[in-house]
Amino acid sequence: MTGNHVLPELQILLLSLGPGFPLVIALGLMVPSCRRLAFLMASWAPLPALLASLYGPSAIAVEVPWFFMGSLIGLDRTGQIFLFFTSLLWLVAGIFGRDYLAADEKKYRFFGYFLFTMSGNFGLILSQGVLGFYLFFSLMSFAAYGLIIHHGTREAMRAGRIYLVLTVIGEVLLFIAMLIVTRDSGGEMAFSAIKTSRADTLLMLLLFLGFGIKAGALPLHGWLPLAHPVAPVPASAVLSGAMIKAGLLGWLRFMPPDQAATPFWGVFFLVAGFAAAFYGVVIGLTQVDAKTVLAYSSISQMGLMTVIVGSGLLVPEQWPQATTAVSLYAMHHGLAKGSLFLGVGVAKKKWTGAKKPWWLWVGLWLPALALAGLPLTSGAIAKYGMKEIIAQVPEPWHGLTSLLLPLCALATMLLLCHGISLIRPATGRTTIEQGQGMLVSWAVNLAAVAAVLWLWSGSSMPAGQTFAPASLWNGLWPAGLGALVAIALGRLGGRGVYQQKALIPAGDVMVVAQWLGELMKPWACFQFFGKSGKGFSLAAGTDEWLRRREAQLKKGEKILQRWAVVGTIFLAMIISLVYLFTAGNFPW
Amino acid sequence: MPDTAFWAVCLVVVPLFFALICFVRSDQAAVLGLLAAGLNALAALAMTVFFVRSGPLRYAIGGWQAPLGINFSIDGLSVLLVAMTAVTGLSVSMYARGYFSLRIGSAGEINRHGHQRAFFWPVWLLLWGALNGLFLSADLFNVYVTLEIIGLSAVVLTALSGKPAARLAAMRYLLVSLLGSCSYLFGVALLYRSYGILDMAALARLISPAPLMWASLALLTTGLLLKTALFPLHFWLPPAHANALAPVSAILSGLVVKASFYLMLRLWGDIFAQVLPFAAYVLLGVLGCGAVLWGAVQALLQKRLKMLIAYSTVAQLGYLFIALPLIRLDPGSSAWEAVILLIMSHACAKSAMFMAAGSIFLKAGHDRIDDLAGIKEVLPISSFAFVLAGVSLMGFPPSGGFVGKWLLLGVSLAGGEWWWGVMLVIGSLLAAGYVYRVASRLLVFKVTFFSRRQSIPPVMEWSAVLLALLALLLGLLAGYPLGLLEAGSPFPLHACREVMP
Amino acid sequence: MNWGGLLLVMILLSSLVPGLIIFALPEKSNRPRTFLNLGGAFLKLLLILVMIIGIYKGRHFAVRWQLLPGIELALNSDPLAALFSTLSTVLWLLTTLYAVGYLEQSPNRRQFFGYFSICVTVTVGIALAGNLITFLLFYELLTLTTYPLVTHRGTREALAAGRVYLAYTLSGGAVLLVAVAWLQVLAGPVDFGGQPVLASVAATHELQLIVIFFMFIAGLGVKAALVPLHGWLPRAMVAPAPVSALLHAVAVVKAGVFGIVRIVHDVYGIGFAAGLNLLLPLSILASVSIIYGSLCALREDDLKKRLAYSTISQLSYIVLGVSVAGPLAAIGGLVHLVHQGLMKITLFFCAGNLAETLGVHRISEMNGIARRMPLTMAAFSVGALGMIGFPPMAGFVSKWYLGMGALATGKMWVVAILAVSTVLNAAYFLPILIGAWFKPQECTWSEQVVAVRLETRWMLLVPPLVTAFLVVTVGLLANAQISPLAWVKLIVGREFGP
Amino acid sequence: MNTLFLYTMSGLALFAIGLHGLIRSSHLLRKILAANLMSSGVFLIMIVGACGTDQVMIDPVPHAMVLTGIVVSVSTTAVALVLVCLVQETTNRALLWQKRKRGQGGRTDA
Repeated sequence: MTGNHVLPELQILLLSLGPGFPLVIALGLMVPSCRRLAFLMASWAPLPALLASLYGPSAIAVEVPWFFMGSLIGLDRTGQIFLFFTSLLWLVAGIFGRDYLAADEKKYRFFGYFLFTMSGNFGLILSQGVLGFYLFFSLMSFAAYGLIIHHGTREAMRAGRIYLVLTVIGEVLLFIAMLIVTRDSGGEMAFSAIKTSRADTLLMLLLFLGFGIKAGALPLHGWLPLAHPVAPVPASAVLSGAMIKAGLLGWLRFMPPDQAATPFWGVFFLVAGFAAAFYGVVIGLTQVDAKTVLAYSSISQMGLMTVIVGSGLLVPEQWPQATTAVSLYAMHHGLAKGSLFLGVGVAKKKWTGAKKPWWLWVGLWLPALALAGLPLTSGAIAKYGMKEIIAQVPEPWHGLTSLLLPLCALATMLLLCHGISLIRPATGRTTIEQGQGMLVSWAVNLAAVAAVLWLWSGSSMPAGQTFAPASLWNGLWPAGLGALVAIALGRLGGRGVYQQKALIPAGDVMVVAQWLGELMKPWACFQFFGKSGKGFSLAAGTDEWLRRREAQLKKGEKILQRWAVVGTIFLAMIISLVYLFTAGNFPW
Repeated sequence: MPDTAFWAVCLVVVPLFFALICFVRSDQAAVLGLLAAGLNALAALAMTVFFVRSGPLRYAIGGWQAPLGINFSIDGLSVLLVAMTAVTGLSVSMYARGYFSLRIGSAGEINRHGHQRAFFWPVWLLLWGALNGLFLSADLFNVYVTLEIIGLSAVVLTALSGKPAARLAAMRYLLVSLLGSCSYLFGVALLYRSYGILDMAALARLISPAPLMWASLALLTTGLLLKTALFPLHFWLPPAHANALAPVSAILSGLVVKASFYLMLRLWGDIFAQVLPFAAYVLLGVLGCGAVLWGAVQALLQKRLKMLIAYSTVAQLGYLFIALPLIRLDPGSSAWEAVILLIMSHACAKSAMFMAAGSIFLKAGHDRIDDLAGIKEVLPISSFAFVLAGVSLMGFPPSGGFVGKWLLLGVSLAGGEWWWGVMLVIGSLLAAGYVYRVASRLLVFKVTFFSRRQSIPPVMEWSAVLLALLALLLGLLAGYPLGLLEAGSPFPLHACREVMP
Repeated sequence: MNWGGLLLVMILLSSLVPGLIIFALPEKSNRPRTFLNLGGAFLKLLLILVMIIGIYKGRHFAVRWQLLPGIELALNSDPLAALFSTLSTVLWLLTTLYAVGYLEQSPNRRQFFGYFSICVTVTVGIALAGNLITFLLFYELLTLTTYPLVTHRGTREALAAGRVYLAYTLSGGAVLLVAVAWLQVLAGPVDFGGQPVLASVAATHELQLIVIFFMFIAGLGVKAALVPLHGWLPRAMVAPAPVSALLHAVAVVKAGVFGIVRIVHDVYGIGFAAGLNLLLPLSILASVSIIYGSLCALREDDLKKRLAYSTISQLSYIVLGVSVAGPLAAIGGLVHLVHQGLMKITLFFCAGNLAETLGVHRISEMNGIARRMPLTMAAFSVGALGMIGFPPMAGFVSKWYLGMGALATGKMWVVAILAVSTVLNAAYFLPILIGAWFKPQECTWSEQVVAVRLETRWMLLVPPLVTAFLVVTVGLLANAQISPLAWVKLIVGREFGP
Repeated sequence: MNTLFLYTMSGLALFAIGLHGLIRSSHLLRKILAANLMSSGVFLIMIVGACGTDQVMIDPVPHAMVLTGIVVSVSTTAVALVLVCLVQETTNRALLWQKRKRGQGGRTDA
């Protein structure tokens, strides 16, 4: 699929159309007159980006000096993978969304923000410059707010507010990180040219936190489980499938290969990754809403990807391979999680009744099993890629990771079973609605999940390897064990465990933050400023003084008018003058 | 034939001559008065032109030589002050013409106001002639005579308004000026006993420190302080200036007070400058600061507009006295220029302010500041004139006040005695205080403003505005008048050019 | 008076003469008045364009007029002057259009427009001032001409605000007067543009120069609304919207900041000021103002007061940029002078629109207002996002350069200040946007303007949209030849040498 | 010499008495009389100054000055008397500072 025989001009057109086309349609949506036409084209907006990704990496990076302090647009290897699955997911979500929200009266607004976010997402993948990346990253983050609070319910507003606070903090951290990076690389902006010194702990911390917020890294993942359930299905599909990957891409872009191996940061990412992976599952199991469970599974999957990045950091010469592995894993997770979310959406929207057609279950279980890494699925390939990278990790960590990986697979399987089981007991009558579009798009996505990773030439897994007994067994036992444990838990807990409110409220860490906020309120730092601007004003001061002294001053004036006083002053004046003239030495 | 001396004599003779005619033909007094004012302005202009061409000049009237004869000494300072008097006098005369025609026309009390108008013009022209005489005269006794004429005519003008308060104020003013003149004469007598001559230029050369000289200077100075109403001796000025008729208070505050200060400037800045110890200047400077603070504070307390403006005169005079030590301190001539600029801009601004206040008084029927809200709707031009005059009193750029203040500040900082400069700045802030008090009342919008039905003739309003504008633009044009100063630096120690008629 | 000098004087006259004529015209003559105003604005813009081309070609225009031997009024056209005068003129043109729409039936427009044009003359005078005394002259005149605009409404609180305004600015002016006089005594008449003159004087009067510097900062700080001296700005918001838009967002406050830039760059010179380590306290003062301004803005419910506090904090960015001694930070500071002007005037225009059309003054009343006035709120959002430093907007460009400058000189705390202030900006701007766009309408508004097609009078709508468009294009095309950033780089290039 | 000295001293005394009278007395007429006394004292000193120590030639200038001085003080007294009548007419008390019965307290002028 690497066809760089394509004419450069066409490539430049496609590349700039990637982020540009959705923007144009979004502006079209704003103008009432051509709103209908724009809406029709809305769901096809990601097409140019998809075509661009299919054309393969462009040799040249397009320099656009006048655009926002000089920015570069180009498509390199990782960019191509990311662009492909992102544009595919956006396309599917777009089509799905058109039917899903057909009845919604605020759909124009939704699609406006949808397109803005899409353009941001494509833009950040395509941009090869620090500033361009930051520009589209902010566009995507802020526009996503519109998607999250679409329904306008109280929880949506709360989730939106938390999301916005974290995004702003993330933006600021990234702003500082970019400043430091640009200074270190002597004013150079292109990714190819920037040097990120691993030794600069502040910079690395800023990068980790800045992109961690988007990628759901542990301390800052709070917004994810809150945002997904409230957002409409297509939005949460895209949110979870494509947008949190932006954080990952950020790490890859901003940490180019560096000879000096810094074990500390490698380990840091590894630990953070595994922590996220297990934490996501543990909290996910206690949730009652399917979409929240899927959100937590995204957190745990992102944790795994962080692990790959960590191992890449540990073994610098392996960095390119690690990048590819992460990109593949991201594609796999994106498509699978996207189809899961769409499946949940289809299940909830079309068949609210207890009885669900059999193919719906297949549609749900296929991506779930892929995520768990069942052999013959995209998950297996992705996991294989990951294992290859992990293999090079220096000794002390190698053993640990190879032990933890299967456990993760098991945990993921457990979480997904729990999640899908939550869909079954949905109450309410069976309403068959039209909206074939949703089915078609979902089906396309499922096909993509199943097939695409196989076709992707880049995957290094030889065909033979897939059927070798060892890898088959490695893939099978975690999934099987996970399923068994899930069934056992289901029997044991019975209805009780799942029905009542989640043991730990969604967005766990946010509750703590909120509580801290309440605590701070009474002595909030600017309490003691009091009424602002009261300050001592000169004019008021003199007024006060005058009013108090008025009587004395008037009397003083009266005294001065008496003739006796005048006489004395008259004489005193003469005497003092003479005294001063003769400077004290009286002649006589 | 006509050269500077001729015009100098005209400046004294024309006002006196027209004063007599106005007295005789009192019904055309206004027309004649204006004619005199015009001629006076022409003469002043001619004199300036000739002065620029031929430089400073001494002229003995009638050929009588120094000891007995009356000499005119025309130098930069006197030409400038005569020009100032001419300009201010012209606009006050135009204002007075409108003022009296309005008063007589409306009230119909032909007797009272007719009487006022009949007496106003002759006495005012007398005062004007005396002023010109004072600025031009070269010896101290001649100055005494002109000073006395000014004092008397000022008293008569103050008493003209006929209100009991005005009469009391006039009486007090007369007694004070009597006391001042007596002490001044005493000083002149002692000076004559010790040196035998009274001519200023000659005195400047002969002066040598002697006890008798010190006593005479002390008496001279105290007399003049009394007449200039410096801070502790200022009690007579506010009632006199506030209760007089509007044009009269403009004349009093603008010009009369300046005459005695001119003499102070001559004595302290010029004749006795070399021998006087600096401590004496500091005393005057301190009294000046007192005047600035006391005047401003009292002005802030006043309820009546004209009293406020009168106290502002006391404060502004304090400014001039602060400049005296700076003149002594300053090697160059910038302090001289600053003082003269301050005198001229204060004369124009204060007269404009009193004229505007007069129109406001006529329109509103009262001058209680707090009830003046919203007069801007009724009298836009006069309120604008008032604010404009206030601006130059405050020493805002580009007014003459600002340039004067700026120069004095420079001199005080250069001389190391920064407190005088800071006092000037504080003074201008306080000035801003009391001008704002009135301006905020004028600028507020209150639709219903009860006002007398008679409309103020435009000549009154426009003369005030033009004078205020002149004060404001004096800063920008400062170069030209002060250039005159260079041409004839006051009493250059080298001999003046003797001219025989 | 060479041809160049004539050009400068013409620039000043092109708004002074219309102002004076407007005073002469009767109150009812709206059409000629508007024509005069707009004509004057276009003429001035044209003349300034000629000046800019001249500067670009390296020519230097100057005119000097000697008042007295010691005092000389001088105008000269250095790039910094061109920057500020262009900003003022462009925004004056827009604000005049806006004011004509805003004061449709209100009384006393003659006085308003008269003082308005004189005020712009004075602001451009400040920009073009060639030496310290001319700057002082125009600086004090600015107080005088802006007072009637602040108290235009004539209501009780307008007068109270005017009084506070006068108290602050007059005392500031007095301190500045003493400082300038003192400096003139020490170093003779100080000219801008040339090589900073103080280096020679430093040896003998080290302490005095330091005291003078802080007197300058105090004097100029009043108008630049540095924290302890900012009390008047929020209270002056009682003035009509066009006044607070042009004056309290651009002309008056910028005059103060422009003065500080002149003092640091042209009078003292960066190297010399750094030598006397004057810049550190200045940057600390600026940082305090940034944080304090934002904190106070958080608590204000009145929209214009919140914008006023945000102006206080944004102005100190410029001072911070100047006080961080480095070319990059200077670029950031100076370019923020233009960007902040554009963004803030957009916000004030929109605030004025809301107040004029719906009588909405408080932020709590603004929920769901975007549905009723989408275009105004769009412009407001562009301005607000720009203020926060959202990438494509102008705000980001200046913050970027400020950050780069701070890092170049190793001042991490400045970067921290920028970060904290960005978060605070977001904290007090985003709730407004969220409320307007996403929340349903809660309180009813009084429809004061019956607008058939557009949401309000076209004259009220066009200026904010134009400035919002400028905010975006200035940010997006920052690297283009003609953008303010390029011009500022020219200035700083000349300032800091190659 | 001592006669000249005697005259000067008497001139000074006259001046002092006049000053005291002007300051202390409250009735206007007394004040005017005191003022005249003062000026005559000054004139006496002037005249004494005229005859120089060498007794040869009397210097005419002081005499001219004294003449002018007398003219001036006469006109001033005339004006003063008219003013006193005016004040008397309006406030029926020839006092600058009205001293009414205790009850009413001093009516402050102007």
